[in-house]
Amino acid sequence: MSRRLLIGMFSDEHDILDVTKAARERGYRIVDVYAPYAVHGMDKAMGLPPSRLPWVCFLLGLSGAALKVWFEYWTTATDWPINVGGKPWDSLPAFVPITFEVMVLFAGISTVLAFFAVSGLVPGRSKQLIHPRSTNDRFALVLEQTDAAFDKAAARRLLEGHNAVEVLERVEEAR
Amino acid sequence: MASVVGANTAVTDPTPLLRPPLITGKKRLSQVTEDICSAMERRPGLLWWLAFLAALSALVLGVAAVSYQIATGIGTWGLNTTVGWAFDITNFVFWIGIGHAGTLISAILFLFRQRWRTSVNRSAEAMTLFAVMCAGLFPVIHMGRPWLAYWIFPYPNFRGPLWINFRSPLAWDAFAISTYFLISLTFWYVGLIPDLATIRDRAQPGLRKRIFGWFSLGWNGSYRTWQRYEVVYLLLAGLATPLVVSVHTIVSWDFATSVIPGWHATIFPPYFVAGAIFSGMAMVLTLMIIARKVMHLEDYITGRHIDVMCKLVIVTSGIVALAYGTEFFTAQYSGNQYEQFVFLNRAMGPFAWAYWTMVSCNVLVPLLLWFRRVRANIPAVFVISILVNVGMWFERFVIIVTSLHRDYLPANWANYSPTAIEIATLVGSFGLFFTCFLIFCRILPVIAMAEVKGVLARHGALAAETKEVA
Amino acid sequence: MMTYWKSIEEFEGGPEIRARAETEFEDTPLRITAGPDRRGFLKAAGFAFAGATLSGCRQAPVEKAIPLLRQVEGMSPGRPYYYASTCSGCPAGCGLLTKTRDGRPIKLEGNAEHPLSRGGLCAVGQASILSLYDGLRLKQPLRHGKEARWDEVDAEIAAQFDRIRKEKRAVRILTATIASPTLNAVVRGFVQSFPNAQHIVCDPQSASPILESHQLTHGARILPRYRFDKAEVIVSFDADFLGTWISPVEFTQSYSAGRQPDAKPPRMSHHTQLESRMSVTGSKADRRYRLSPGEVPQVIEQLALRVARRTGAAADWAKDAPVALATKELDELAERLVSARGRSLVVCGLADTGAQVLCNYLNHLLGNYGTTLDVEAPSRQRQGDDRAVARLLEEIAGGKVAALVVPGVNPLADLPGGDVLRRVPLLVSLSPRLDETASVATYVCPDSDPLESWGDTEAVSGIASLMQPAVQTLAQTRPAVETLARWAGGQSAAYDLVRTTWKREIHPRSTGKEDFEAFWRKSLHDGVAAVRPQNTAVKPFDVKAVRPLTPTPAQDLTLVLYSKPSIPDGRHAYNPWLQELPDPVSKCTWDNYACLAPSTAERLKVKEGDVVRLEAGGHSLELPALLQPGQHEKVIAVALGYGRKESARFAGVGPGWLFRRPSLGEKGLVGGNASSFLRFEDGALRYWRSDLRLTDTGKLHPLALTQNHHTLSVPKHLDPGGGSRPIVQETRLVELSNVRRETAADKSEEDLWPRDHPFTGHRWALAVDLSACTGCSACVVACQVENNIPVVGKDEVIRNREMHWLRLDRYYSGDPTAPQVAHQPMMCQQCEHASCETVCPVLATVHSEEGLNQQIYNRCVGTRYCANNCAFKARRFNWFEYAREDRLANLVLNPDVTVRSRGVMEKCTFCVQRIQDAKIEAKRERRALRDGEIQTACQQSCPAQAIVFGDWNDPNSRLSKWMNSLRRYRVLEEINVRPSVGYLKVVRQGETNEGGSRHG
Amino acid sequence: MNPRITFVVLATGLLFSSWGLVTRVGAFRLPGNQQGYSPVQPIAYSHRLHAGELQIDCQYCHFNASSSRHAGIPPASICMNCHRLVTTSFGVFRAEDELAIQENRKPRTLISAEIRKIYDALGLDDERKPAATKQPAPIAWTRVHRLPAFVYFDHRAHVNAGVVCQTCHGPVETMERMRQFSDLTMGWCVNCHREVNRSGVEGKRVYASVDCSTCHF
Repeated sequence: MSRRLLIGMFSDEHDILDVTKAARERGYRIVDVYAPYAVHGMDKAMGLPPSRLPWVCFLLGLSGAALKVWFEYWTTATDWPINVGGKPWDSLPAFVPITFEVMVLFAGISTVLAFFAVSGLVPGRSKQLIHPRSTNDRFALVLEQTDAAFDKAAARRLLEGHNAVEVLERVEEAR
Repeated sequence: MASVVGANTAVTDPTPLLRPPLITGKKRLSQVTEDICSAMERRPGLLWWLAFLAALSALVLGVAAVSYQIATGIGTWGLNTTVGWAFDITNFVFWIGIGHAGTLISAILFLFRQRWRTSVNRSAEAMTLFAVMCAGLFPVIHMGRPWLAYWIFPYPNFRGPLWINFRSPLAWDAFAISTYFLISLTFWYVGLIPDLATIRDRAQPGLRKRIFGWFSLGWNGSYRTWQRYEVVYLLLAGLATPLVVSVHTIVSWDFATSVIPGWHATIFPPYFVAGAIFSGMAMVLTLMIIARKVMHLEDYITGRHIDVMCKLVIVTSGIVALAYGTEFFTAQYSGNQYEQFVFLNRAMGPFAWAYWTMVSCNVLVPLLLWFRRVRANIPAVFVISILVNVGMWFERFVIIVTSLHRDYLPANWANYSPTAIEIATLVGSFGLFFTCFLIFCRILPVIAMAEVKGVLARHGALAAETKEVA
Repeated sequence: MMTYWKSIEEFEGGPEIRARAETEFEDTPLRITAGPDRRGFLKAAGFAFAGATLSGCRQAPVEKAIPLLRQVEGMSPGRPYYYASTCSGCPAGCGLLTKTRDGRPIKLEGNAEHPLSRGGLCAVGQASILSLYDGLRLKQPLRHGKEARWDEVDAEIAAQFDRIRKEKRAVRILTATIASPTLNAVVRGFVQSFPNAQHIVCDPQSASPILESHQLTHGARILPRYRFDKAEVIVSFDADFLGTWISPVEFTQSYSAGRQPDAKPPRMSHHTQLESRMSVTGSKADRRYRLSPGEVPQVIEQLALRVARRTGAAADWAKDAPVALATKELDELAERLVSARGRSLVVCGLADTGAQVLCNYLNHLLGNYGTTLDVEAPSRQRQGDDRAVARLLEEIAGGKVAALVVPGVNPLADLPGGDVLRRVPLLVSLSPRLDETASVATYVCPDSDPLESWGDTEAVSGIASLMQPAVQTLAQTRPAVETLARWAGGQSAAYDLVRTTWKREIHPRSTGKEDFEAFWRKSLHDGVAAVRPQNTAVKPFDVKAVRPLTPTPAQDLTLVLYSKPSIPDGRHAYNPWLQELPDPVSKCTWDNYACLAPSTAERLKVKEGDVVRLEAGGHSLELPALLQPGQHEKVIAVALGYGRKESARFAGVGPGWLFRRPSLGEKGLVGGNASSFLRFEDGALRYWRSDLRLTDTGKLHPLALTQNHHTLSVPKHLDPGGGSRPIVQETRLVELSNVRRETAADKSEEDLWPRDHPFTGHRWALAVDLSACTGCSACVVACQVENNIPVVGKDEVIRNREMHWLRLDRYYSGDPTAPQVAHQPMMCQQCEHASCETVCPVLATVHSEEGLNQQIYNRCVGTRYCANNCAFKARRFNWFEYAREDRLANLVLNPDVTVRSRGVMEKCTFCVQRIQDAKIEAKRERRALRDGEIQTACQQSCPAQAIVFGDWNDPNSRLSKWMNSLRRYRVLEEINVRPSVGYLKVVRQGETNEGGSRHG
Repeated sequence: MNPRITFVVLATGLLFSSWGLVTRVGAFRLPGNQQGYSPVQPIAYSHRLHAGELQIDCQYCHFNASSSRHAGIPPASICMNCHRLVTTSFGVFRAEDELAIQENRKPRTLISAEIRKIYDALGLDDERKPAATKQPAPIAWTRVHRLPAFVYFDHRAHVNAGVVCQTCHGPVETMERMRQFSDLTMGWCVNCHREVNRSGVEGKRVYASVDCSTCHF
């Protein structure tokens, strides 16, 4: 199945914010917004739900820390207990620094990997650009022409009313 | 309130800004891309080549020294039974300290929403990476048998299995440094992805485009991705902030957990963290002042940036000075003759010259920055920043060498003087650092374009005017 | 643990054993032909590196294992065997046990059953094993410096001797003191085979004036045996009897026996030392006065006068005169001596017959002959006759000597004017090495090493001991007894010669009733036999010999030539262990130097390391200056035995790298030879002279000192409290009885941690009696031999990288011109809460269940963190690959101890290899370990018996008793690392409690 | 190429290789581990024959094992205790006997090529008398069991504790040619020490320390 898209190109973040807000209020289905930088407030404008990545970060960090504490205790006191400087077997205070480091490592790396996974960011992958300048200085609002009821002219008016630099129409082939 | 210093454009600001703009010059978004990318796309200038050649020769010298040392033995350094560490660990702590400022700028200032960081965070992060590389080198090459360095990681083995000593601060170091490097690298790379995409999209088809294409992971500016990106960036900043504190705390524990007078001190963690930021800020200043000149980025790294960083230098210098005084006071107040002696010996013993170099560079010289005129004088700031780095190197040297060279038993007392091999290794680490940094300047955007663009829209000189249709 | 071994005779026995011995080292069981075993350690290290990447190619090189061809009954490969023998490092004749493993001697230990040394063995004795494996030892005879065969050389020499006999020309044989009955008999036979021959005895450290003075006072040329154990008051004039004088191990042992502060009641001899320089003996003295050699005779005279008055003897032979020692001090000294009549001892080391006669007179007045001086069974440890030596040199200069045979001495380097030896038409040296004399000799007929040959000695009349070989001769050398016997017309092997002598001379004096065979076997087993002393014709004291002395005018500077305990004479100059052994007092290695008192140096504007030119009597010598606290202001002291040809070999010692500095001086030798400053005067070899001129050359020569800082108190401007550090603690004899009983056992050790590591089995610990320790450094070399510790060379010592696991810290305290000295053996303290262990990331140093701080070399990656965090700096790091590929010298390596490779940390392990061996052996014999069964190498060698090792968990062990001593403390107790080494406080004699229990 | 196909191919490859790694991890050897090493020896000596069939006690030849750290390779003179008489295998011996009876003569002494090597080493002639022309030379065996120079293994401790030879050396009595049975890694040593502390040796309680200095000094 293919999708028919209506794309409005903008050159200013205020315009794209406004137009996105307006498009959502009018019930257009917003496929995506493309921007050269993270425009503040756009998630609200698009109505995106908050990301769940912090959970990944928290849980993996926690499990990393737990794993490390267990490992340190196991190696030092259980697997091969060795008297080091007369220190007690469970030298818990001494285990804290590495536990912390491993927690940060687990949390950080796993969050980024999760981010790559959910966003489909893979080395060498080339995604279609919405516009050659969309990573430079152009903002794009992509609306889906949902059905026959879609009033293309109205939509175009909306986009142009917000200083669209350009309005494009594109058919996206089924994947 | 900071004033505009060193700006090359008179500002006519239509919107009543509370603060002067962060980016001077009337930049549009495309111009940002153009300014930053073109610096990379042009052929390098004579100045760059000269700097690169100098850095590369230093690196070659260092590689030669390290190769000779590994082939022949640690005896090629000036160390001895009494002074078991000197240049090696001094360099290690010094470079780690340098690295910390990068993380401070990119992560901590991000959390504090300090938007001025956008112009400098990319290169500060790069600085962190290269400094951590230099730092990580020293614990490895300082070993008697560096080819067995991997033994300090616990891995399954056929020895029983025999694990490692998790109580050793050196084992903590190994974990701290590798975590720090990996997290810094990740943080830096995640920040780079949008810019890599921008360059990819500018580049002509060819190898360059393919390489940037590979590394940009198919970034296309989708806002759904941007949203997650923002979250990830915030999380990483949140993780990196305690990390940077923990890393230097752990480094300070190398000394603080020991029994050697002059090392055995509870003040070390905050003292070291402050010192790290102090030296790192000075290094950022040094690098920024060079980079803005060489890469013509005066509009992005403005006088205001320099001013702000100078103030940070003043604050951290004050903390460090307080630590020096506290150390001295506690030692004399302690009634412990070994402690008392170590500090008097620092100030009046054979290494007094190093101690007073440290005090002058770290406490006295930064006092000049209290004067606005000094802060506005770029060459003066440059010189001060270098002096602070010298002073901070000597701080580590003083802590390590003066504590060791005269400890408990007078029969053990010894002196230390470096050999040419050690000096060449130090020079080599600077060579490695600057070689990496200069290459970075040429192949990657030194300024985070996506972030600057974001700031530009609200805080740029043209904030109002950009509404014009291009 | 010790097995005395008797079947060494089998080496002399059947042909098949001989055949085996030809390939001595090829036959060693489990020897590896692919390369030296211990040296494989480095390869293993390298292999681990390569292995990390090349785990695919894993076939190690093929090793061969070559067993013995024939089984030797009772001999197991891999087991150590101990052969009783006698040390030949000097004529003192201490008892030895030669430890051999798989056919090679690897260590010399003191023989505890020897009545003179009682288990002690000095540094020189310990180190002399290296002589056997010296690659530069002559391998065959030389004719005019070119290699020759024995049969040729023998034939030619015999022919020349025959001609000399016919022509009745003069033959002289110049030897060092010969305490050996066999060698004496052989030399006698040699001399008798000529119509005109003489045997002349020459000692580099001569005691000729003592012998001569006894000729005058007792009518016999004897050296009394000094009994320091029986003396309660000891007065020593310039005699370094704990360091180098006559028989240091015996004297240290007996001195120590007379100073037992823990005995009930405490025994503590009072020792006054009057000397010009700071000697080891002076460092132990209760009272020490500085006298220049010129001042000594007058002081003895005045002391004798005072003692004579107090004992009611005639006192009119001399007048009272002011001397260098204050009247009050003299009176006090006289009083102290008189109060201990018959229990005192006056010794004098000065080469001055007049002074020696007065010294004899003092001992006579005090009734010491027969109690503390034994002339019935006198010492034979010094027999040199300086008068005869001087005459010989004149004869040679006059061209009257046709042939000179020199076994065991090096007159060219040791004697003033020794150069005339070049004029002897037939000069035959029996030196095992190419020393100065050997290199100008017509023939060199190298003597075998003592470990390769049979021999004997009777160091003190009545104490005869045997030397037995532990190995076949490694090269074509021949024992001197055999060589001399052959030239006198005999053909006997050394073994037969020794046996014959013992049958003829020793066995008849035996007190037992056993036949010779049993006596021989027992003596061979024990190494020593007590027999009746030879008759000595001692007459009663002849008072007529006592004459007043003519005062010598005061001089500005006096040159004193002395011997160092580490290199007592030039014979040991080849020995790298001794060259690198720090002098017990100056802590200097690899050099001799001009010792100056600090005030003299200031006056002459000389700093340490400045090269000064010493000129006297037309000779000059350039040496670096060393500032020696406690030295007389007008004395410059220089050690003899340096600047020897044999030290040229050390050009390559130590690691070779870019910035290395040489171990040798400008002339390519270690130090400078000062023997040309010696002179014969009044029939004695004078070790001092007053016509010295000293000039600064402006050159610098860095000295390799192992200890740079001298005192326990830190520089004044750096220590506002002015306190000194309680590292060496002292107590006074009077305090010992007053102290409230409080021992370590009473103090409960508070602990924040759970008691996770109780020592339930053994708990090894060591205790050191600082009061007994003299600083002689025997333990340092013993440790070095036992634990395969490398020699690093002068440059590395300058860089403060000496490798000795056990070092002797020397501290001065009090008045800098006349300081008190304390010696502190410092080794790994095996702390219970070891700060080194906590910081090692790879678990290369951890604690054992028996309280040992283990160091695992193969696990060490070399971060040096442990050494930095060691409060005692007892750890040593392999900065370079110190071990060298020297296949011969490496045969001395202890196969039970790993040779450490570059980049790893090492340290004292309490000789854990001995602990393990004893434990396994006890298990094998199904018994418990006995206290004292395990002796660490340092403990074994200590002549003062200042070190005790044992089980702290055993309340009855000797160690536990020491640990419970009132004097016991632990160094740096306040940092709570809980060392397992306890020190017993230095006990000072003292009327007042000056300075308290700490160093002032 | 279609990225999905690439992914499938890569994932399958990864799966296979990790499976291989997991299953073959037992076969993985560190450098220096010579388990199974069985070099050709200068004399084709058979432990199977001597220790297995003839049931000669191990310590008859390796008599040092209980008294020294090295078990030792027996000197050639030990071989001669039997081989002074036993000059060849039993079969050859008997065949010659039978032939001699048939031919009505005294049996000749037949010497096997391998046993002659012992005589050669000792410099003996076929009558086992010293031969003037022969120079005695010890037999250079190829060493099978090797430990690094920093490891101190003591046979005394183990033999006297009752550990049978086969525990470490394996079924030597079945080996025609000597083979390294165990891997001789540190883990192997340590695990045995731990094991015997729990279970004892031959029903006897023992204590085998796992302190570093038990083996390293």
